[in-house]
Amino acid sequence: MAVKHRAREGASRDLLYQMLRIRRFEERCVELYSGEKIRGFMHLYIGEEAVAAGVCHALTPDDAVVSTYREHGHALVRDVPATAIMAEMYGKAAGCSRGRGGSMHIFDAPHRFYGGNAIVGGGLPLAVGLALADRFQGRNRVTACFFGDGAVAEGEFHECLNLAALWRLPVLFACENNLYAMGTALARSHAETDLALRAASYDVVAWPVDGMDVSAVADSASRAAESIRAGAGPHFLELRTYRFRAHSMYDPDRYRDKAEIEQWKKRDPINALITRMKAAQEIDDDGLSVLEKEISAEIDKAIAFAEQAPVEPVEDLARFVYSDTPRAGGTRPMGAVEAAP
Amino acid sequence: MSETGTTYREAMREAIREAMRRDERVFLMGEDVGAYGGCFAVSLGLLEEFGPERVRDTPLSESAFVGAGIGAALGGMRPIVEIMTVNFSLLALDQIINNAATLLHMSGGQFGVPLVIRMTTGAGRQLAAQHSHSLEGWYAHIPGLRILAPATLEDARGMLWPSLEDPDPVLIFEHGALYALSGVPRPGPVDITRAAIRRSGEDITLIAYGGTVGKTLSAADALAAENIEAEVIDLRVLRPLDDVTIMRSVGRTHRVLVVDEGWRSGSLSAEISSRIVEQAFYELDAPIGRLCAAEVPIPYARHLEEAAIPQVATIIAAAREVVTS
Amino acid sequence: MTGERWEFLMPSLGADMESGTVAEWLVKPGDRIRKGDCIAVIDTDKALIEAESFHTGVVEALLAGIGERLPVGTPLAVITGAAPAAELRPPTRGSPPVSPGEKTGMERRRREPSPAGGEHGPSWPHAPSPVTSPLVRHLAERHGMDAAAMHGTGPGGRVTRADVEGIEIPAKVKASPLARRLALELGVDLTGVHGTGRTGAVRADDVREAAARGSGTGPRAGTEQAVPGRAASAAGARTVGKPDLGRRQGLMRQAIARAMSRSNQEIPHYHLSTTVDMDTALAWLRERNRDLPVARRVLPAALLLMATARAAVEVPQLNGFWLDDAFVPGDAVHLGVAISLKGGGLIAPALHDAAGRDLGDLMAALKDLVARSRTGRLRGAEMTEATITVTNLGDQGVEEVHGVIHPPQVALVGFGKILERPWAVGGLLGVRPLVTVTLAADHRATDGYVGGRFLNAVDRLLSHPEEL
Amino acid sequence: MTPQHAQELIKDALIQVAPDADLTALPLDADFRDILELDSLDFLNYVQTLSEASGYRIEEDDYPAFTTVAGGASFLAAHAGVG
Repeated sequence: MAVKHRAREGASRDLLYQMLRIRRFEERCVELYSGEKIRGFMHLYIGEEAVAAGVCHALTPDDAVVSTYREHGHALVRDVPATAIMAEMYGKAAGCSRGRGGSMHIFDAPHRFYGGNAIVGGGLPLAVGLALADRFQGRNRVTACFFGDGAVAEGEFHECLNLAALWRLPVLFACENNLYAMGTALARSHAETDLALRAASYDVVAWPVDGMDVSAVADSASRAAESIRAGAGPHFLELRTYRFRAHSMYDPDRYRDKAEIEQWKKRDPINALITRMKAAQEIDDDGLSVLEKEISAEIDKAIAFAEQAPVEPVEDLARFVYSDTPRAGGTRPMGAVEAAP
Repeated sequence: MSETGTTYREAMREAIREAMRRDERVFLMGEDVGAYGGCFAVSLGLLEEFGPERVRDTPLSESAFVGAGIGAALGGMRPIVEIMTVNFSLLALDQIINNAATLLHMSGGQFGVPLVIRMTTGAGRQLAAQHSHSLEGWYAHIPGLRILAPATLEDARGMLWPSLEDPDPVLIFEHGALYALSGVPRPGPVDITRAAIRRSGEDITLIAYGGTVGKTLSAADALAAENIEAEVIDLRVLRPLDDVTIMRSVGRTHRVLVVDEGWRSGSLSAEISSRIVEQAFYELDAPIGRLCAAEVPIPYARHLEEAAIPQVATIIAAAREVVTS
Repeated sequence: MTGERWEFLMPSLGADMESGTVAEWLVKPGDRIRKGDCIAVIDTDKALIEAESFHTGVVEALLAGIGERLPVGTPLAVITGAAPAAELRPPTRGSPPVSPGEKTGMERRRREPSPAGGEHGPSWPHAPSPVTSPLVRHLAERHGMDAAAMHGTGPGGRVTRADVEGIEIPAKVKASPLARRLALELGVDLTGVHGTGRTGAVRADDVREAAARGSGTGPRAGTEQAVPGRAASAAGARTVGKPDLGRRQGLMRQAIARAMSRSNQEIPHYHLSTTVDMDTALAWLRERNRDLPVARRVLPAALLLMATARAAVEVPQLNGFWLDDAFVPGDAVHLGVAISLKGGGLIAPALHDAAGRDLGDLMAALKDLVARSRTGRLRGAEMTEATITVTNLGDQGVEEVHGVIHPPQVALVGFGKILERPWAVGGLLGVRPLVTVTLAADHRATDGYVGGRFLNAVDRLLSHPEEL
Repeated sequence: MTPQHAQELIKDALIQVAPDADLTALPLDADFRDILELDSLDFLNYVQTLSEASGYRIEEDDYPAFTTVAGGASFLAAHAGVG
């Protein structure tokens, strides 16, 4: 779908389309959560849409994405079907993770989407390993790894940046710096708040980007991806953004000043792009309404799908703890050496 | 491997070498596995044979390189990750438990993790509290992992390949005191599913694994001199436990002693005892005995360390007590 | 855009939220609101959270007052279709002007039972101790005792039936599990066996030795708490206020007590059990009952009786009597049906020729037998002619019955409660209705192989209910 | 049928199977099978009596509603004809 739009309307329209999809999808999620259709932890991306839309704009279908628990946006832009995502949030068997993951654990093998990881920083080593596998197998692909400013405080971040840089692995580290690790402001947990500078200390090419400007994000991500594909090793983008909603549905948002939120909302990446496109006469109200309708129909379809989808039978509770494929018996005689296949 | 015999260390090395020759997706990664030749010299010479890409030295970043092993497995490789010792694996617990053990399930069956992690475990070498843990029982608590404890030359040689063929993560715990074990391994297939009966007897079942198997066999020989014929089970696979072999043996002997170098509280020995009570209660003719490590951090001084972990003499005494109780 | 009407419901703001309180209204009736505007502050106990509207429109009414604790999903306000966007103005903050009339509406809603039940629900006049079963509570009342004040000997200090009835549980012989099992199988009385364990515990070899010497004081079942035996002690106590029936029951108890004592002394019991998947049987029964008049509905209990009767035809060695050191087979399957009497006591009259009846007939006979048992109108032959007895304690919640054989019969079949349990079918774990079937049989007449065949037959018959 | 009427029918039916019970002390929303010590045969008799008295055929699938006085009364009020 993304590709279709790009071909038809050009990059701006596609970026707008993707950001609006995320926004509208999540707005409906809030409603569904309030109505108890969706449960568990649910973290919304509203306000940060430019990051997912812009970074993924630079990726090809062969590239991999490793994400966090705030991953609806990444999954949608990477073309994981909205039906499968919604069904997953409903806990249904038709969900992309068969109802075992929920909002925080969207996985999708066909689109090389290696999951929402609910451990802060937990996805970074996976991205390094995926890139290592690509290196071993001679494939020129990028692994994009999303994580927040909170992850930069984790030891795994530092271990992984060093390892990726040491081995010159094709990883795009996309740090979504929304200024708060849950409720802890960046300056309250980091002595050095210039995150790009800290990444650069590992000999990783790194720079900060205005994460509220989708064109700037797309542009930086494209440059980074191109450089990674050319063999320049890992890159780090500090995408300075802001979430308009609370950390999760449980969060009373006591730690942020309302005025600060309002200030950031004036920089809403979707409004900003619409204003720019209207000025350039790339879109008008009718065009917008067409987009909105298309998106609304997609979400309606996803919800209808999730509503009617069957649940996983309890009989299958214990499936997928171990693989269903039969275990090899290991019956080859010791020391029998054969040529590698 | 020489014609006349081999060591546990050489058997393990041979297994890695064979796997790497057989399957180009296999590579070895860990701290000092390359230039140094492995902390316990298991990978000595492999760097020269396979080169630095496939015998890959890592920084001291357990979480990153264990996680990278998981990622590489997701990406189609068959990594062997060596963690120098079990104590260092604690720095990678997040990756092992939150990722390796859960990804298949969380992804609804989409992403298996065909990864092998090897590490040294156990006490007995005067390495003091931080290098003498037996934490394999902890890992055996985690659904999604397969936990192996090779105690013999055959298993050291034969368990790696089926582990690499396993579509799910396998942790192999090599007891540090076993590396110098030598002898001529018996040929034959090796599975990673069943416990093995290393000695038959009808008076008591002694259950052991890893570093305590040899001691337990010695104890069984001594007990035979007292007319107590002990059956010795080598668990081999700590998760999933082979209940069938255990219960059958208990059905024959009606008495059990579990020997475990881990601490008693909340241990693998506790799990085994519970299962026997659940599944073979009416076979029991005596309370189940357990011989575990003393509940202290393992001390350095030789006599203290010896007193802290199961020894041949204490196994004999504990078995005698079960038989006469 | 007019005409649409939405209810603004108490939102769920976290998986553990079941109810909330409106802490503050941010709008008042007549306010125009946009989708996404916050219209109320909800106190979730954990935090105050602003709740937003999912619709654009006008606030028609506020239904909930400040401080009202309401379950998730309760309507809090009514919003009607939106006016043109140009007319929208932001909501004003301030206290909600809830009129008395609206409050009345609120209170009416509150009186409806809340989904969680609980605090406002009516309470049982004798507030029970939470760990006491209703049965025990009632027994205690009859005995004039306060169960809540008693010291319980059950798990977790629970007051058990035995505590109320003052039954003494026999002191236990210290013996290993294997020794206990062997004693049962070999008919050795553990109380007479010298234990060689370090603390004097009887071990398997001690039992074998005792059996070889024949020094056991006589066969004795290891099931001291067999159900009929316990019920016997309850009999007298539970006949208060009914002297006639009570006297009759008292006599009946004496008879049963004699029979049970004799059984325990004479019969070397062996016990077998199996678990039967009742899924097919219950589904079949449900279908069958759907087409029948209510009066002819068949209970699962009747199906269990039928399966037992047919199994007894297949394995006749269990259907009959042990007389003068020999087994005498029954002329037909006269099923002794253990029936608990209202007010206490237990009786096991015969349901004649159970195997020769069809299911509907058997159900009718069962109803008749139970009714007559409970009104004391049994016939003499029914009291003596049972060839095998069935005790079904499922209705009392018992999961497994280890009964004592009614001599001179040689077998007693027990059914527990049909419970939903995890059960593997075709390699997959499912939840199925399961029943535990037990067999207590006389080792003089048969051995475990015969008993096993019998239980297998019961299992098979229950799997093919249409053939019953 | 009004809930009050239905409740009377239910109590009449209960008295048939538990003649000694003091129904005035019976909580309306508690499972009376435990309190009155009714077995499955008693319950079937109760259902039979109630079906006949109310003119509404109570199905086995409906049984859960009929384990409490209040549940049975509201069920009958909703399903049984005017009586």
